[in-house]
Amino acid sequence: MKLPSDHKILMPYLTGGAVADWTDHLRALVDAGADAIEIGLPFSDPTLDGATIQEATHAALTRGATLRGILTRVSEVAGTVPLVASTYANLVVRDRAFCSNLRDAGFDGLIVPDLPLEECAEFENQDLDLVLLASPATTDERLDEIARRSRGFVYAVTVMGTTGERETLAASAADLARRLTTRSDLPVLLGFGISTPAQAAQAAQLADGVVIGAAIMRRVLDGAAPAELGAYLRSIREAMDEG
Amino acid sequence: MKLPSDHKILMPYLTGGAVADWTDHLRALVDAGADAIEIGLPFSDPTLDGATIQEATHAALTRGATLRGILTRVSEVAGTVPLVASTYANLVVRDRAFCSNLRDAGFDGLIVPDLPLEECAEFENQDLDLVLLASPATTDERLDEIARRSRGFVYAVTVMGTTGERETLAASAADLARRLTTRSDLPVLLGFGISTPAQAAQAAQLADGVVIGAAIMRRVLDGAAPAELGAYLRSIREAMDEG
Amino acid sequence: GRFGEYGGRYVPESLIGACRQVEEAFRSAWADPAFRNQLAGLLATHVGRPTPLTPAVRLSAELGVTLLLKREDLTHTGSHKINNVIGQALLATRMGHKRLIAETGAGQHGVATATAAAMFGLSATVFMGERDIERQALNVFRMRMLGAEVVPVRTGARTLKDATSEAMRHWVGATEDSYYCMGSVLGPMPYPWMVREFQRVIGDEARRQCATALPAAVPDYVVACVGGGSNAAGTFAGFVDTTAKLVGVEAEGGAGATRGTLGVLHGVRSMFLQDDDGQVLEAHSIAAGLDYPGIGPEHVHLRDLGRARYVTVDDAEVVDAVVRLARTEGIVAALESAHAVAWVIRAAADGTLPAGSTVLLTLSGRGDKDISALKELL
Amino acid sequence: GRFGEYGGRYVPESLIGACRQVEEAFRSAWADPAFRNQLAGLLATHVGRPTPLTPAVRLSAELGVTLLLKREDLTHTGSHKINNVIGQALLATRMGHKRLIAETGAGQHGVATATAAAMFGLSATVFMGERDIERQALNVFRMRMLGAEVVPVRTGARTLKDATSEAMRHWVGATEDSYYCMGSVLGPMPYPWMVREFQRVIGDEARRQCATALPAAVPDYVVACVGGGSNAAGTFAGFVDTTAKLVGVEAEGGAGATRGTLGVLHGVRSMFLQDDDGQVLEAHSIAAGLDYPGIGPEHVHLRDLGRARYVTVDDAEVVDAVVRLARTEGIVAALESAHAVAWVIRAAADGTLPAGSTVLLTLSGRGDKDISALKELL
Repeated sequence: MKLPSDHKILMPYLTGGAVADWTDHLRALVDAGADAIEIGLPFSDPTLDGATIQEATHAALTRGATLRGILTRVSEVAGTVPLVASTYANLVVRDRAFCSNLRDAGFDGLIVPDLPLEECAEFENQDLDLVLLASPATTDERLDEIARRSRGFVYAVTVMGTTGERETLAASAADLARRLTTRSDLPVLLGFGISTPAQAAQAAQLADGVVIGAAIMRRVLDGAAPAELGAYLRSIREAMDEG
Repeated sequence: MKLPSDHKILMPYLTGGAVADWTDHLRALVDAGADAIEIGLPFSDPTLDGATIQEATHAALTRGATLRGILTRVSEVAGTVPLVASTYANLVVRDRAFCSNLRDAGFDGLIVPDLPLEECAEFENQDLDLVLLASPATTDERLDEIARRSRGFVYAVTVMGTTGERETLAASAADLARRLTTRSDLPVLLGFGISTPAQAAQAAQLADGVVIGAAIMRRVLDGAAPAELGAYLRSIREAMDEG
Repeated sequence: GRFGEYGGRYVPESLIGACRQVEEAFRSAWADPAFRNQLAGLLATHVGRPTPLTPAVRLSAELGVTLLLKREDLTHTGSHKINNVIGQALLATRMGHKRLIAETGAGQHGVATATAAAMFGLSATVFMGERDIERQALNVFRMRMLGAEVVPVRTGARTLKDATSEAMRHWVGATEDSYYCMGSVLGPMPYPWMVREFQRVIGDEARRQCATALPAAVPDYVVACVGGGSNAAGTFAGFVDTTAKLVGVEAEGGAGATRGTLGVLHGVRSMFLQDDDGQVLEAHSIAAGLDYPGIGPEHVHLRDLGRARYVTVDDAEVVDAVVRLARTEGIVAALESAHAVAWVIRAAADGTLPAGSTVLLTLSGRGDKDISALKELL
Repeated sequence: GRFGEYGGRYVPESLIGACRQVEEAFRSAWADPAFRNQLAGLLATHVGRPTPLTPAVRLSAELGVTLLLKREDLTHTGSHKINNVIGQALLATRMGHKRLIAETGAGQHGVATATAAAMFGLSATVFMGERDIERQALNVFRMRMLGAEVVPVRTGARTLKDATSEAMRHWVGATEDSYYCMGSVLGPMPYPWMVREFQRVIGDEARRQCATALPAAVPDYVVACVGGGSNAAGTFAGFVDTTAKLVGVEAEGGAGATRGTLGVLHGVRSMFLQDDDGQVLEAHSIAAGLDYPGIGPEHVHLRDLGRARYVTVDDAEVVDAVVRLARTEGIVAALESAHAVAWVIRAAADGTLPAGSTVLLTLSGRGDKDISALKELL
């Protein structure tokens, strides 16, 4: 996938199907300056997600969201910015056509948090970029391997924990970002726990960009209109661009 | 004790203290032709008694009947016919003065159903006649010993069971009576399960007399007046005397 | 048929023959290597014997003594009761009986009896006070699931003492085909002796295990809880000829040895809680298995001889002991067994148990049955 | 790290290091005779191993087969779960951890974990679905009495699957000082392999015991119930290199091997009950311990190899089996274990088990925990 190299990358996250008008939210995020969108494909047992994205996932499944339905909606909005699917290994492993279906719907990349280096070989070299994740506990040796094998970008998980908003940017973020940016030719995006413009600006200094997930979904679940969500993302965008 | 030898012996039973006017019942029984009276001294755990005498015992203890109180009442009525105490081994074993206290109150004999041959030695040769019991399962050899060591009379338990009214006189009664009367110089009284005049007459044919317990106490517990109880015993007396 | 001046056979003449038959059958069986082997085999394959000797490492360190636990809680059905019941059921089978009669309080002996009856294809009739039936509905259901008939007893306080009386009454009329399976070292001879012999497997095993586990081979103290006293009797039997000090721990409200006076109940001359008029009192203990107003005659004899001592602990100490043992050793003991633990904790604290003492404690049963009660209490 | 194409380590990058450390520590410990001896000692002194092999004489006669029961119900805490937990707690101690994290459904693994934590002086945090907490209040109390913290899980259906997810989430943030103590042959490598190794003591003992108990030394059939499948895995491990036919019995409503499809859950690639969209379903079984929608990866591999077969029984057959075993053998089995019994009863009746077959059946746990439920059902 093609991510901009002239400015810090902002990748907001949306859970597919969590609310009825989620593609309106998606468009609003693009309009507000998103460089790419991460779209969560709901899975019944989201073991790396904190309370907010669990709730969004549960809402989506309760609303009857299906992979097929989400792909159809995605195909209607694809083409403006890169789209990255994120989901759990179960959906990927059980269906040989999974990646090609995603590509056909307009996705450019795929994030699978429970598909580490050891298990990802069979899903590499697809038309879809398989984005690998790194964590603060990842050894340098593994970081080398992750940097080498990831496609599109590297997702740097800032904390030893699940997704979700946190008061401050984890101290571990800086160390991981430093270790990773020196190793990777791909952009390094920091995610997990980034919710305020200040945190986003701080994180953007450390790496090539940020992912904002729970903070977005908290607002969506609380009923934020697309315009409202766009305003929030714009505040992040501005803080990052100001540095 | 002196029991009559010119007619069949009738020994009714009363639980001491089961009702307030129990000594009135006792006098009525004497007046109605009792040759001796068995007086139950209540014990908390009457393991050889059926439902009726258990109930009478419970009633006596609930009313606050005590050994001392019963002995006092007995001493007021003693002297007309022989009085035989019956109770359980616990009361006898725990109190060295037990037998002499009973004798002083006017008792002539003592029945302790859970004090068999093996255990009775220490309570023999008192001023009080220790009456031994025999049962249908007792071997001939034991019957010899029981006949030899019992005092006053021998209590022949007609059934393998507890005290209480029964429809018919147990078949085992005849065999036991036969085996016992041929061995004993003392009177043999049949007890357990005898309640109707016909049963009493039948039993009296087999031995030297009968004990009537539960049938009496059923009437007492049901509120029979002394006169009513006397009338019942008289019907027994008459049936026995007619043979 | 005596332990000193205690014991005996204070039963109605109607039961003399049956008691004699049991005694003769037991004497013959106990002298018969085939019976002993068969019983030992069943205890191994069906009960889980030998039970382990568990060093209570963390609690020992806290108390400053070496505490070894004889784990009767790990037997099939969860308490030492099964040792005795399997022995008696095997004896009943040898005698040609088709039915077991038993009394039960909280239901442990009843469940054990129902279990043994199922194993041997016998029927079982268990007498249980109506009040206990209400309080222990799950054990009643368990007995019935095992195929036993549970007969409610509605006399007296409708608890264990009354159930025992009613079971004996029933036996009087059923000696032909039924075997009375007494649950503790109580009742007429040969029961107190026979039950002790069936339970001595606890003490014999522990003796051998201590010989390996302790440098001195024999512990300084041997401690067990005492209701009727069967687990203690079985344990003490293994150590009575050693230098070990024997301690039986009674419940404050069911302390036959400590608070009882001479009497006769359910066929045996021993010590019983009774009032001044000789009426036997109800026992009251948090532990249903200690809720009996008397104690086995051999215990009174051992006390009189000075060979064993008997002490009491109160309900609050017992609950504390359950929690402390759970937290330090991961063992939830039966409330009965926790009496012994409570005494060791107290005795270690007040110096009655000198620092460094070695203590064998029989953990007679597991606490699963008490969890609801503890939940109310804690 | 694979059983054929199943197994693996499908965990977030954050847990890779912790999983590797567990694997390295386990490999080193398992190769260390001192660790093996210490574990064997603890299993003997604290768990009650070896557990007996009980010939089910009366039921065998009725069924026309020779049925031997491996009695894991007689272990401390009442099920095979303790074998694994003691092993993992010892490993955690060796690794220097101070805390155990565990998931639990009905509470059996939670109680076992709390027990082991108390033994080793570790703290324990047990995740349990809020719905299970309500249904299993006594086990919750028991864990707390043993000193464990029980954390209610309010996500999803609020049962075992959700508790497992939440425990893994918690572990992500606590890998420094905490050890994840998985309860079955599930989860990322090394867990399915390690838990099987800790449970193989069942099979190894049974193999030796069968050599004595059976003329042919090896049974014709080896049968065990399967939820995640740890008791079956441990049992099969002892017989996989013999001629014995291996049979895993699943609950009709929790049949991962029989009804599942390929997937990944909680770190492992195996078979899971899921809908057409790949959403994992809730399992439904009368036996809480089989209430998991997946099965251990080794079982799927054994099935694919044709070395083991997996069958199902329904709830009604299970209840009948509990009663039948109770009436004939005096053993009240856990509902989980009764699945295996139910299959043997059915298979003997319909000829699947030829007359005269010898059958080893692992009775994984005791039914005490199920008595209330059975009382409602019967």
